[in-house]
Amino acid sequence: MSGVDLTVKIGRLTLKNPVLVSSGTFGYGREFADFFDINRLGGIITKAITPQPRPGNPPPRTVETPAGLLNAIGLENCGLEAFVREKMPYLKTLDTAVIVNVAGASEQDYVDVVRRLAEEDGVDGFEINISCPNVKEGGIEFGTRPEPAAALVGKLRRETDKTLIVKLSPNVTDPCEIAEAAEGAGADAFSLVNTFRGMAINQETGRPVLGNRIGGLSGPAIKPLALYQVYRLSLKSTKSIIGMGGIFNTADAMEFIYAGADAISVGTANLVRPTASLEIVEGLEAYCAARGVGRIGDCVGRAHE
Amino acid sequence: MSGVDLTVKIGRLTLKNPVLVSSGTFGYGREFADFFDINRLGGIITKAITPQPRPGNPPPRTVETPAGLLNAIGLENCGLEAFVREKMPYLKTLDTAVIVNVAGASEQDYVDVVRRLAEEDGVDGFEINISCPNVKEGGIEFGTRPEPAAALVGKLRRETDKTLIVKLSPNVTDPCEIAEAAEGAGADAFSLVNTFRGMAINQETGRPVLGNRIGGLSGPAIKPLALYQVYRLSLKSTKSIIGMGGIFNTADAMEFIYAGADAISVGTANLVRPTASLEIVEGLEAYCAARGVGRIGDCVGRAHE
Amino acid sequence: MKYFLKAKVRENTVLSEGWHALRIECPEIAASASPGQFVQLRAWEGASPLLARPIGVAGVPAAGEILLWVQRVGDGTRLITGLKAGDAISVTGPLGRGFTMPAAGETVYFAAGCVGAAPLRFVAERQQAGVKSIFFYGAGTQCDTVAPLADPVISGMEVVVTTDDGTCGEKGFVTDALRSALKNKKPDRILACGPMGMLRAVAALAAEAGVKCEVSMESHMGCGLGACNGCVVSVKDGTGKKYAHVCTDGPVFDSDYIDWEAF
Amino acid sequence: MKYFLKAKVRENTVLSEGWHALRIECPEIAASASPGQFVQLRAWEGASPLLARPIGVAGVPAAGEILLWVQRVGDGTRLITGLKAGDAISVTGPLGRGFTMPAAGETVYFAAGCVGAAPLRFVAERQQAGVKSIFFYGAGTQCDTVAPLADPVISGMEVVVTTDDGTCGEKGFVTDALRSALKNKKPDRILACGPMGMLRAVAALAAEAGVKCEVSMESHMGCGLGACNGCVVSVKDGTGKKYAHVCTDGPVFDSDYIDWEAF
Ligand SMILES: Cc1cc2nc3c(=O)[nH]c(=O)nc-3n(C[C@H](O)[C@H](O)[C@H](O)COP(=O)(O)OP(=O)(O)OC[C@H]3O[C@@H](n4cnc5c(N)ncnc54)[C@H](O)[C@@H]3O)c2cc1C
Ligand SMILES: Cc1cc2nc3c(=O)[nH]c(=O)nc-3n(C[C@H](O)[C@H](O)[C@H](O)COP(=O)(O)OP(=O)(O)OC[C@H]3O[C@@H](n4cnc5c(N)ncnc54)[C@H](O)[C@@H]3O)c2cc1C
Ligand SMILES: Cc1cc2nc3c(=O)[nH]c(=O)nc-3n(C[C@H](O)[C@H](O)[C@H](O)COP(=O)(O)O)c2cc1C
Ligand SMILES: Cc1cc2nc3c(=O)[nH]c(=O)nc-3n(C[C@H](O)[C@H](O)[C@H](O)COP(=O)(O)O)c2cc1C
Ligand code: FES
Ligand code: FES
Repeated sequence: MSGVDLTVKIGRLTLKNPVLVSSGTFGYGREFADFFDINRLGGIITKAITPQPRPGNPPPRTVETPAGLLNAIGLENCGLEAFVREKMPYLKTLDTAVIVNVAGASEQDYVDVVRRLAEEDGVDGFEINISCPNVKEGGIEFGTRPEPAAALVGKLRRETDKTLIVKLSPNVTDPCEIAEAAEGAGADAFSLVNTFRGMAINQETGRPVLGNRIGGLSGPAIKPLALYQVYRLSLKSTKSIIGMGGIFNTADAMEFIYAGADAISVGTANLVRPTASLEIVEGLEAYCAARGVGRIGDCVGRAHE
Repeated sequence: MSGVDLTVKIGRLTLKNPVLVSSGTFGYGREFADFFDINRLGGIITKAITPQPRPGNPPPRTVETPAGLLNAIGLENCGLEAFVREKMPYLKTLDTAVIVNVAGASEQDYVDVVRRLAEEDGVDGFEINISCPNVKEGGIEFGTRPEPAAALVGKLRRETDKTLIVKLSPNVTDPCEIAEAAEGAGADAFSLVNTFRGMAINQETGRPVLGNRIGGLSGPAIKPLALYQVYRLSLKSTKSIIGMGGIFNTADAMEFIYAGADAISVGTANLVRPTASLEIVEGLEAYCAARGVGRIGDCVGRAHE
Repeated sequence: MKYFLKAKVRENTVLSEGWHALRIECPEIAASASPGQFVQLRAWEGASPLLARPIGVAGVPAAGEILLWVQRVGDGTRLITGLKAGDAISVTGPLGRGFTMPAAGETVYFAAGCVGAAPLRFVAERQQAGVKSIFFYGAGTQCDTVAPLADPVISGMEVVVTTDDGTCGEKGFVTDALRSALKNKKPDRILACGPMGMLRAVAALAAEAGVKCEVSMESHMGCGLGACNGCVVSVKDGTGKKYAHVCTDGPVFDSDYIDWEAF
Repeated sequence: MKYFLKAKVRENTVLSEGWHALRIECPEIAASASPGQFVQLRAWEGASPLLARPIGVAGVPAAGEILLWVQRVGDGTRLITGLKAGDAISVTGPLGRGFTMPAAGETVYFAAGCVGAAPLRFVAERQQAGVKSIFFYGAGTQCDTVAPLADPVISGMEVVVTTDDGTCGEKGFVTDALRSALKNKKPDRILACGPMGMLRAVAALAAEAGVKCEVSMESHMGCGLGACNGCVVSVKDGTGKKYAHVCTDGPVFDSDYIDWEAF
């Protein structure tokens, strides 16, 4: 191999490389197994899990916008028990970090999921989704003010020694305030950004296109906005950061790493090219090798210099 | 003509049609006079004026992102006196609404500009820019919390009977809170959105591309986000709304009108096609005529139904 | 097994205004695709359009290649129909659940609207001897009937054509023709693909006649892989399930599983 | 007067790898453009690339048309160089302030780096009789010298070529050749266009030799009209002005007005 050290630490976890795949865009991993060996990834982040199954929002659930994708899936998922029964057996066979994205309508919902999975072998960490813009019960009230965020994270911290990643919303004046509160309550790491609230209107009928009216914007359109949020948080927080938002290729990934992300996560790009994340794993290695970078970690935060 | 009534009211002003051009993208009007008769527009909004001249930020000041433009101009302008001396004479010859965008580092700065221009014949209204993301002194502290916004607007209200439009920042948890405060203090109308804070990083050097490091994103990329902000404000506020953000053609303009904008403003599109705004004036008329809409005002807010 | 391939266009023929037949070289997909399945196509760089476009497989005209019928409606299909022989195209597939293949001795009615003929053509191509079938085909006007009527597979069958304006075949909807036929003889199954309004009408006819019916549904597709939950349609079943994924549960569904009132 | 026109490509010729000569039909602009001015081009729909691309006018080869030399470096220039005769292109112009035209009896040195030869070619095309001029041209390697050397206007002058690798003309930089020439004879003016590093070096040579020098600057262009304040370069003048607009104050500036240390 090239001899480049791609390993990174995210909270209590060491990833073999900094490339993750984002919640809601990679299913439970198996959906992509035909296309490449997903053990090549640094890790995978599952679709959000809630205690009970959720049917999700009425269609249409997605609409394309310039260089972006609006979605209002509404946290459709099979629920905690079905997840353990149907998805965990496969996840346990993986030789890559498995991070479960957790969502809920109440503190208790989050606690239920984390408690149940805390002792599961195949789960390496949790991404606490307090930033879903698409459902009233999507935890967004925990994501917009510091106090509820801290209270929630504190409760979850008591449930598990596994890595707790708090996923931040960009739809607030200052995500760093939420991060600071969560850090104080025991968060190990942060991931950002979740989608930006947006909408599209049918120009003939004048009505919202999405069944849910409002959705969250992802994809290349939001990359500059996401980069700024990562840059800003990394100025203030010493915790690990997983950067995401519009990462489609190696150059995009490096932008986030330079902005201060310890790891990056590929979302919408998985829908466009199923092998996008693997291409970035290989691309980062080639990027470092070509420039004599021995450790990808040395690039983190260079934009701050 | 087609018999479509395109007039709209914005605060105390009646515009001949709902198409404005956005601050910072249309200079002081004259720059576009070679291309079309700018009196065809509903109005023009000038580049930000500050009491003293400002040189602006170091270059590079712009960089393209997917379907977007990041800028960090830094409120470069010739200052209040030069504006009155050099720009007002031309603006006075216009037969369309002239709205002056006002920025500053302190309440006094805003007061100075509004007071000086309050009695000027050629000025029909003010757009109070409390949302420039690109300079520390860009008024953003007035745009992120309700109290300073209300205090500032209150002071300005005492200076003028002309229409006071408050330009809102989308970089906050809830622009409606700021709007509510400003409304209470006497604002006649709101315009939104200003740009979204963002950045780009050079993938070779790892350094920010913009001279100012951070900039504001405009263009088609932000259209879904801007639409949502307009939709949300129009649910809560009874004041006139000028919608903007990524409007490039008639269909985009109609989306904002359906979302709840009484008028719309064309920004980045002016840089791409100097005649974009005129095309939209003509396009709105044709849109209404083709669908038997007698008054464009009847379309406002249809997305809420 | 699903594949994500950089494939090559072998041939792109205009069958009628805006209706193209593309033959694409992708041996793995050609070898495993079954009628009713689809592929996701992307033939451009950059971010617009962002997502790949779903297109049904219309046949396997020669070893190693698939046939697609693509109608130009927006940017994605404009770029796809603009390809030339030799151009590269990414193809993900085969995806989804296809039609139940008619068994020997069965009678099947195909109900196709416009380019919805594509996946049904593939059923016909694979159809074994001893199946009796009628191909009901509806379009707006004559020019949209050129492609299917000139096709060797379709024209080898009994075909009933309707057009909205009467410029080809009977004037009326494909469901009018189907309704008359159902009065004469009930098939073992109706297989339908076309615009939503037509599918709903076909489903209603089938229910009325008590004939099994399968419909190929469309929706805004994200991943095409069952990973993003973006592509749902409303369904009704005993278990209270509300939505099904077009990309993996479908695109072909039993017509009585679809909640037609939700559309 | 500035125009925004839907113009037509008359001819697109590849002069060398990635270096195209486009002749564009736009009578209004052809009639009024002066050497050193530029146009903003857009030859695509949709949002990527978003902005129009600035390209200097390289000449007016025939009544009603302008000549452009475009080097392919990214998406915008790829789309522009991909145009065919008859294709539509939006052109805004003529824009900016051009070069001071040499007067009869004056001696002028042109210093061009790569495709920076374009606007200088236009100066040469318009040059009146009785001007003595030498065209210093520098490029990386031989293939980038094909276009200017084959050009009738440029090849009609005294030309000194340098290449970084010595595959054509002298090995070295254009400034090496210019330095030697300045030792022999000081011209009335140097007119320069090319990469930033070269311009800086030319400006230093000119200052040292006490020769007037004009440089054509580049920057990320927004409107091209003086309306957005996006295109500034750092300048130094007595009044404390810090920035000038490339699109309206330039693109051509006196070289001692530019604050070279800011780059
Ligand atoms: C499973 C499946 C199989 C398909 N098979 C075929 C096929 O074999 N041949 C074929 O030509 N088309 C087929 N389609 C439809 C095709 O995917 C769409 O026409 C295409 O995605 C439109 O993309 P565009 O960029 O050209 O248009 P867009 O710019 O996305 O849209 C242009 C117009 O088309 C409408 N439109 C967009 N997507 C769809 C859609 N899924 N269905 C109906 N209207 C749409 C839009 O509302 C808009 O008015 C299939 C769709 C699905 C889901
Ligand atoms: C006043 C003026 C006159 C010009 N005249 C000509 C001309 O006659 N012929 C010609 O071929 N080019 C000319 N240029 C340069 C031309 O505008 C750029 O090469 C072009 O805009 C790049 O666009 P793109 O989309 O192809 O590349 P992008 O995708 O925008 O960029 C590709 C690469 O080129 C670099 N680049 C982008 N813009 C510039 C720039 N302005 N200068 C240098 N590098 C850049 C980028 O950093 C990137 O590395 C001129 C520029 C200006 C400002
Ligand atoms: C279809 C879709 C579904 C998503 N579902 C979830 C989810 O369940 N939980 C979550 O935290 N984020 C979810 N997200 C957000 C992504 O994980 C990611 O934060 C966001 O899309 C930005 O990254 P991108 O631009 O690379 O897609 C979803 C995004 C998309 C596009
Ligand atoms: C180059 C540039 C300069 C701008 N300058 C100002 C300004 O001086 N004052 C202001 O309130 N907004 C300014 N804006 C913001 C625009 O007025 C507008 O709010 C924003 O660009 C969103 O609209 P758009 O996407 O149509 O451009 C500027 C935007 C751009 C692109
Ligand atoms: S398109 Fe992603 S789940 Fe169906
Ligand atoms: S490009 Fe807009 S001011 Fe120069």
